[in-house]
Amino acid sequence: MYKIEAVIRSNKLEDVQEALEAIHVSGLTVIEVKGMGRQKGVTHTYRGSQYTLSLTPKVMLSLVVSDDELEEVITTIQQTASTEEVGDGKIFYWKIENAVRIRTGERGDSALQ
Amino acid sequence: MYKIEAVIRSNKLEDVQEALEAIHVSGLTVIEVKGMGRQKGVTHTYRGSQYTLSLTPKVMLSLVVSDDELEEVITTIQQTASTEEVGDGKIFYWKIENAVRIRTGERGDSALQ
Amino acid sequence: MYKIEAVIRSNKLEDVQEALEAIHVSGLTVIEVKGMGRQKGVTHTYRGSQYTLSLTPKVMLSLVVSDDELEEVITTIQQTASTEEVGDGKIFYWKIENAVRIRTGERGDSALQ
Amino acid sequence: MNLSRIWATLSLGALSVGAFAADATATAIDKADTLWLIVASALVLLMTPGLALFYGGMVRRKNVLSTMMHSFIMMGVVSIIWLFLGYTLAFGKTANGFIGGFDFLFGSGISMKDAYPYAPHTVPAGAFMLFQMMFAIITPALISGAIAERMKFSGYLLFTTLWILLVYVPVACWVWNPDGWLCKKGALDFAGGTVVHLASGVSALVACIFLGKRKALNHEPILPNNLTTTLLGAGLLWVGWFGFNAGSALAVGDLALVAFSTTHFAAAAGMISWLIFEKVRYGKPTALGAASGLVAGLVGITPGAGFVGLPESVLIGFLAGAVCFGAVSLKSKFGYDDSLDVVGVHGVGGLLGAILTGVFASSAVNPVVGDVMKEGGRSGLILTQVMAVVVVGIYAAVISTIILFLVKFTTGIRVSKEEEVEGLDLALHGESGYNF
Amino acid sequence: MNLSRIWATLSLGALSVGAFAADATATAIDKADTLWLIVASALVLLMTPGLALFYGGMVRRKNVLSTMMHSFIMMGVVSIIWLFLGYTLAFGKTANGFIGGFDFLFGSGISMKDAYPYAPHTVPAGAFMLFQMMFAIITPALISGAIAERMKFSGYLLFTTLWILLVYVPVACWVWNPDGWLCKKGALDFAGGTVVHLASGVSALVACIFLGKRKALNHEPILPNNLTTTLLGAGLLWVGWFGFNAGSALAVGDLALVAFSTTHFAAAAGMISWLIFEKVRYGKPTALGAASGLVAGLVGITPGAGFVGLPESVLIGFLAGAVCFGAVSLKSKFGYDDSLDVVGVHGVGGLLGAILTGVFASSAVNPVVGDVMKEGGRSGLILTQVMAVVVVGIYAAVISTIILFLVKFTTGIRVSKEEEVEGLDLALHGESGYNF
Amino acid sequence: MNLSRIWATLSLGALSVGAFAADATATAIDKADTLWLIVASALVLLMTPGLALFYGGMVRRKNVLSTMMHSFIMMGVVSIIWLFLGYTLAFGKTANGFIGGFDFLFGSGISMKDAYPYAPHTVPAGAFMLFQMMFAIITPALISGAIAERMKFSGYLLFTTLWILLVYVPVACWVWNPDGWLCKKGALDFAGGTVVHLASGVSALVACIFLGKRKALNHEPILPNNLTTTLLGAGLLWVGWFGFNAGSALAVGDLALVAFSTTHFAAAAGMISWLIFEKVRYGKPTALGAASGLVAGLVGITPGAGFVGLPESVLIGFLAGAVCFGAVSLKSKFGYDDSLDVVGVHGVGGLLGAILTGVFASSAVNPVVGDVMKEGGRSGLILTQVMAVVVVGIYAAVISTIILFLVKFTTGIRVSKEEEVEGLDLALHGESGYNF
Ligand SMILES: Nc1ncnc2c1ncn2[C@@H]1O[C@H](COP(=O)(O)OP(=O)(O)O)[C@@H](O)[C@H]1O
Ligand SMILES: Nc1ncnc2c1ncn2[C@@H]1O[C@H](COP(=O)(O)OP(=O)(O)O)[C@@H](O)[C@H]1O
Ligand SMILES: Nc1ncnc2c1ncn2[C@@H]1O[C@H](COP(=O)(O)OP(=O)(O)O)[C@@H](O)[C@H]1O
Repeated sequence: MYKIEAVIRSNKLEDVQEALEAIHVSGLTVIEVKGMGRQKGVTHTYRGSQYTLSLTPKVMLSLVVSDDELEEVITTIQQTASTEEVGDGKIFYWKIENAVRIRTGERGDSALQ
Repeated sequence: MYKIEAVIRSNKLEDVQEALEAIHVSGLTVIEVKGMGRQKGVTHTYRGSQYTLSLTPKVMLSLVVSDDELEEVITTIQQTASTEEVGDGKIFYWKIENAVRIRTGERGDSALQ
Repeated sequence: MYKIEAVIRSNKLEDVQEALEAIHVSGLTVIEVKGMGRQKGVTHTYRGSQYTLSLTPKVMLSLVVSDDELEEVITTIQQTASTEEVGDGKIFYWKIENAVRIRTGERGDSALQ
Repeated sequence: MNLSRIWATLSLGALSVGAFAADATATAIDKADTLWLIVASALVLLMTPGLALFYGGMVRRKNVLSTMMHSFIMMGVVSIIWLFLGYTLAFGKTANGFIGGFDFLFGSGISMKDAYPYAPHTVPAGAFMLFQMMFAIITPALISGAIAERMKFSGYLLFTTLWILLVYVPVACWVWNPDGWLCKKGALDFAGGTVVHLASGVSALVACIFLGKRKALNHEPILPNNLTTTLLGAGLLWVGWFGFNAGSALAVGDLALVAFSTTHFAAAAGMISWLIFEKVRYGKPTALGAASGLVAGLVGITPGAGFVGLPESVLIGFLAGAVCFGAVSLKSKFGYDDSLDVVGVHGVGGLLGAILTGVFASSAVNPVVGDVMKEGGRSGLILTQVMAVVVVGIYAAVISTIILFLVKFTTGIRVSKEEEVEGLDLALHGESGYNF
Repeated sequence: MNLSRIWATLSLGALSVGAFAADATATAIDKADTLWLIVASALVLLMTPGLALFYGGMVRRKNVLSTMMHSFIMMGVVSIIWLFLGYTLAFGKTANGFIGGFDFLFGSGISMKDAYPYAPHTVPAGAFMLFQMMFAIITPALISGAIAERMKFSGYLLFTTLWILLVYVPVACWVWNPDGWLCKKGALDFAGGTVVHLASGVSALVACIFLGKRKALNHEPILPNNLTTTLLGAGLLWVGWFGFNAGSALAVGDLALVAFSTTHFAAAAGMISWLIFEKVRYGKPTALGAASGLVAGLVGITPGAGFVGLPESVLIGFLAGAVCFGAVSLKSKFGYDDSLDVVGVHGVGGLLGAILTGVFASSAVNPVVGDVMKEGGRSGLILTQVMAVVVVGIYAAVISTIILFLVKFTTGIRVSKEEEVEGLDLALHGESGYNF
Repeated sequence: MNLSRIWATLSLGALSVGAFAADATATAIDKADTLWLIVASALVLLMTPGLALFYGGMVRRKNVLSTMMHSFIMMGVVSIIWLFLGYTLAFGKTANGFIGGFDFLFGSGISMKDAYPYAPHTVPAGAFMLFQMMFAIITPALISGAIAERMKFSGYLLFTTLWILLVYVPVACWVWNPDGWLCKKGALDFAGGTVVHLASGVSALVACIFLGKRKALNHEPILPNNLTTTLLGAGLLWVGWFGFNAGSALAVGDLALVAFSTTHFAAAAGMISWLIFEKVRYGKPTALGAASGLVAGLVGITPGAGFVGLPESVLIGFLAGAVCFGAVSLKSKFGYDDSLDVVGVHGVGGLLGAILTGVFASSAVNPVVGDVMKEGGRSGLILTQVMAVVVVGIYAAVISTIILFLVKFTTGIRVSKEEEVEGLDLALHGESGYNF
């Protein structure tokens, strides 16, 4: 079982969601975040001054998948979210110990379905 | 040392917090998230149209516990947060390497107390 | 490759960001969270009543670094974010499997640069 | 309250002071007075969106729209009821002093050129009807604060429709119809301390007890979603209240100016007093306290706005701020869940104001006061004020209870537990206030 | 529309009714009337920030400021154009009835003491110029709702500048200049159903088709960022509309009162009607529906505000709410992207209102109606109304199209795809509405 | 400024033009004028909540309520001070022209029927007192923008209380009391360029230097929390300013219309000018720029509103927009932390407006200008204007400094570092603006 955390552009969320649904990913959690990276920030004009905010709004997807789904999910996210411009974001993933479905208490891969 | 991430219903937050305090969980971080899963989304009416938003507001608890607390914490969350309706959420957990208390710099289980 | 999650005081964000840039951390994701711990919450007055909210606004930094950066990054965050008052927050870290740069699809340490 | 006398005094008084246009005879229409009533009507209408904001900012995010709807929808529903039925029942010729006749049924017979036939006004009847309508709109909206965050929208519509016809309209007839029985008793109520604030405050108490507490109360913190909205609402209420109170003089002149001034100073004093008590009691003066205090001051001065002097208005405002603060603080002791403190502010403030009007009303300010004190003197006046308050209070409480039962067994009155948890905005209206 | 006749009637009528000051001769300046126009001008100006809020709340968070700017900037740009050029072209002496002369060029010759020279007003010409200016400000701002979330700011400035001079000013001349050709035909338009709402609604249709759809449409949910803002805007629009419609009587008197009343009742009925149809069609009455319905009612009554009776105004408001609700619901069928439903509300509402004015106008309410029906009777009046609507509609459509082409090939008209995705606030104005 | 002369001219002038009611003798109360002052007072009061929103939107989220409280609390505190003490010290009979006597102490002797005794007004003294009070309320609130986000609430209360009594009231006496020494010198200030904007702007400069910079300045971005609130505030300020400037004519007539018009056109031009310079300098015209520019235009026209022609008002507005934009942009060069640019907008705008009034005032617009130029001509007038500005500026600066020291050593003046970091809303008021 793997946890995937993907930071993507906010406006790619709909596309990625659709692409994931197409490969039958059943669950997903979305977090609004701000990212700093190579992409340069947005400039705000405020009366006499201009501020460049180093942090850009992004969306983080957090999802847990079974071992055999991992590669497909990562590739799907990567390909759908890419615009080939700086600031597309990153995907991180790692093995986790287990998942529990709160409703039923069941654990393991079946908790994900 | 384990990291637990639990996605629960927003309105269960108070109850879960209380239940965790009752078993002496000393720290906890809460994140507002939106979740997609089996639960069907909310329908918004907007003049001539209706949109069903696939994402439902949820709350994610992120907490790190020592190895021996793990099971009790998971059970507590699962039982308190369950309504037995679709959309109750999931708990994920995995082993982590270490924790540091910023105030003092101390590491290990004692950083959690 | 390590994932670091640091919960810090909101008003320390700028300082920590600068300190991390100074040691050439190239990327970083920031999440607004609320934390419960030893620090006592804020009291809100609302007409005839007073509520003490157990949750205090905090900022969570989420960043992935290569193995050899780990210690320097942790020390930097810990030292910059510390005020030596209760409520400074925690740093958690764990080994992760891999990182993918969405723009290019490349993986491994080079995806982080 | 004895508006007929006030009006007579006003127009006659104008002759004697000589400061104002001397060509006004008792029933001649005056353009400046007419314009004032037009403008005042617009100002009073503005109070309803103001109230929507005032209340809307105080509820939780998930209920902000449903709360604002409670006020906005009154601008629709009550207006139509008023035109077709309410106005005639309140201000039509009344034989018994309890309910008006049908002379203005469906809006017929309301002249846009000539004055209201049963009182010596200097404004066209149409202007009077409009001005009175704005009061009828905001009064049930005031009640909505008590039942916010848990009442069914259909139930609210049924409740307010019946309430306007069975509570507001009769009480307005008693007090403001020149032949109303309370009007003839010589009770003083310049701009609606009894009709508007007391009636709504008492009904609010009954309604929130009937509905029961919000599930979240005493369980999770219930914090206002947007206090900037509440402050804006309070600002609009203050400005609109000039129309409410000074407009109730129904003419441009010294009484309008007195009412404008007393309104202003009572609001100012109410704000300061609430903040002082809050600072002493809880350690910090709050923005919501400032907003609440100014509204308390405005409520408190409403019945006496055209009867008391300026220094007295400061005192009334100050007392209203203090007493309403106390009432609101004691709420939890009594155990009812009056979401936005309609009882503590409008009920208690209206009651206090009506009685203080008896205490401070001065014939130097308004000759009518001399008239009503001719028989019983000061203590007689105070007794009359108490009597009016008690009668209206009991009537409003009884009828509201009956209506609430009726609503309960027809449309239903309270949302389901799930709807309450989800929030009324999504559950009842399919929207959320903010999509940030 | 035949304001010259209305005005004549008004001032003469005032003599006959006797209810109002009898010393008014046809062209004497009246202080109460002047004051009413001052106050009404302030009220109409308030509508533009009201519109900014109404529209601003409905777009997505990232476009809230750019949308509000569309309204605010008109208070700057149109005011200056109006003073220097627009007013004279609309209300200067016109030989042919199509465009005014240069007698008031650069604001010269507009007296602050004497009346507008070409009509028997009782207010100084300066007051008339100001009041008319407030209409000119809000009209192009209405259009902005159709092109929200994707138009270049420079393109918008060029478009509105040309539109005011080439569409609004000529149409205002035809309809409101006492020698305008449509004015002489005897078409009725009390406060701008044709000039304001129809002209802007039709131009909005053309503009949103010309611009094309927003990228996000039918792809991701487009939800209003802040409906409390929209409700506040609707509340301010309602209050300001009293100035718009009742102010159009240009005097304090029965017509102002009629217009005030019909405006109010139509808004009330429009709100209720929209909510009923929404409830039936989608299951839930929404807060946005309440706001939209009341605006529809206000739009619908605008042309007839001073010509119809009170019960008729309820009917007009009800029909406007229903028909505009229908029009908005059908929008997706036609496939144009009118972001905030300017076509469905202002275009359709203005059209409907103009025709219903023909149907319900009554000489009992306003003697002018008798005059215009002398020749062709009721059906003749309705035909005239249809004719006016068709002519203005076609003219606005044609000229708007030409202007849009011109804008496209000079400043450019639509933001880039990246700017649309980023949001116009940051892309065009370097700001974001909220930094919470 | 020479209001006594203006008033005389007004009422006499009315006789000569003949356009207005000819039965007005110098001291007869006029109902339309009285009504205008009532309405104008309500409009000016509306500016204070408007300012609360304008300022409140610009600070960071954590200080929104404390900033709004700075304005709201003035509606309480200043009102009471004004009634009991301020009014008599400003407008009581003055022997020396520096400070008024005690004839109106505790509100006594202010008639609601007869005019202010020392000037030929056509409105009751009570109306004049109320109208003047609204100016006294907003003036210290203007200062609060400079010290936002770091001043103690208790310190603010003490500061403003002393400031009203020691700065505002004397300056108002000099300039607006018919026997004030500056009034007699013949300086022109129609609606408060010197008394309101310059005095508050200079005091704001002193106060923000005294307080020191916000910790966050130059360290982290300080972005406005809600610009839709700021825009709404700017809209309300525009509308309210009609009452402020046109109300200062104290009568319905040509001067009120001139002031209404010049106010409007200056606001329009100020908005456009600020946006042009912003576009040129920073590449993007902003919504905050539009709001700031319109306020700059309003400030700039205030002293000259009833003295200059319409085209001149456009020029004044344009210059005010440009110069204030420049002043605000240069702020960082001077190193003081004027949080919301009170100095750059009100100080500089008030100064500029006062001098431009000297340059553009025209006896064709207002005969008073002929009077004051009789001796020294145009250059004499300009010198008088400069003198008035310098005297008031120095006086305000000196007394404000003394008050600030006093505050520092009693209540304390600045919040602790922790409170500043936490935000003043929670630290001082125990609330947060938004709980979304
Ligand atoms: N090392 C990292 N740890 C966590 N998040 C990162 C890291 N590097 C980048 N990010 C996230 O990814 C986003 C995009 O990164 P950026 O360097 O701007 O573009 P790209 O990935 O295309 O090179 C950042 O805004 C940040 O949220
Ligand atoms: N695989 C997953 N990875 C991450 N989060 C998930 C996953 N599956 C579900 N979730 C989260 O759990 C929430 C509840 O899941 P859902 O399938 O609706 O109900 P249930 O868990 O009761 O079957 C979702 O809204 C989502 O936030
Ligand atoms: N076990 C934990 N798991 C997750 N987050 C924690 C944990 N303990 C503390 N935190 C986070 O760290 C913050 C600071 O912790 P607190 O106990 O108040 O202070 P300190 O770390 O200085 O002792 C909390 O508000 C919470 O967000």
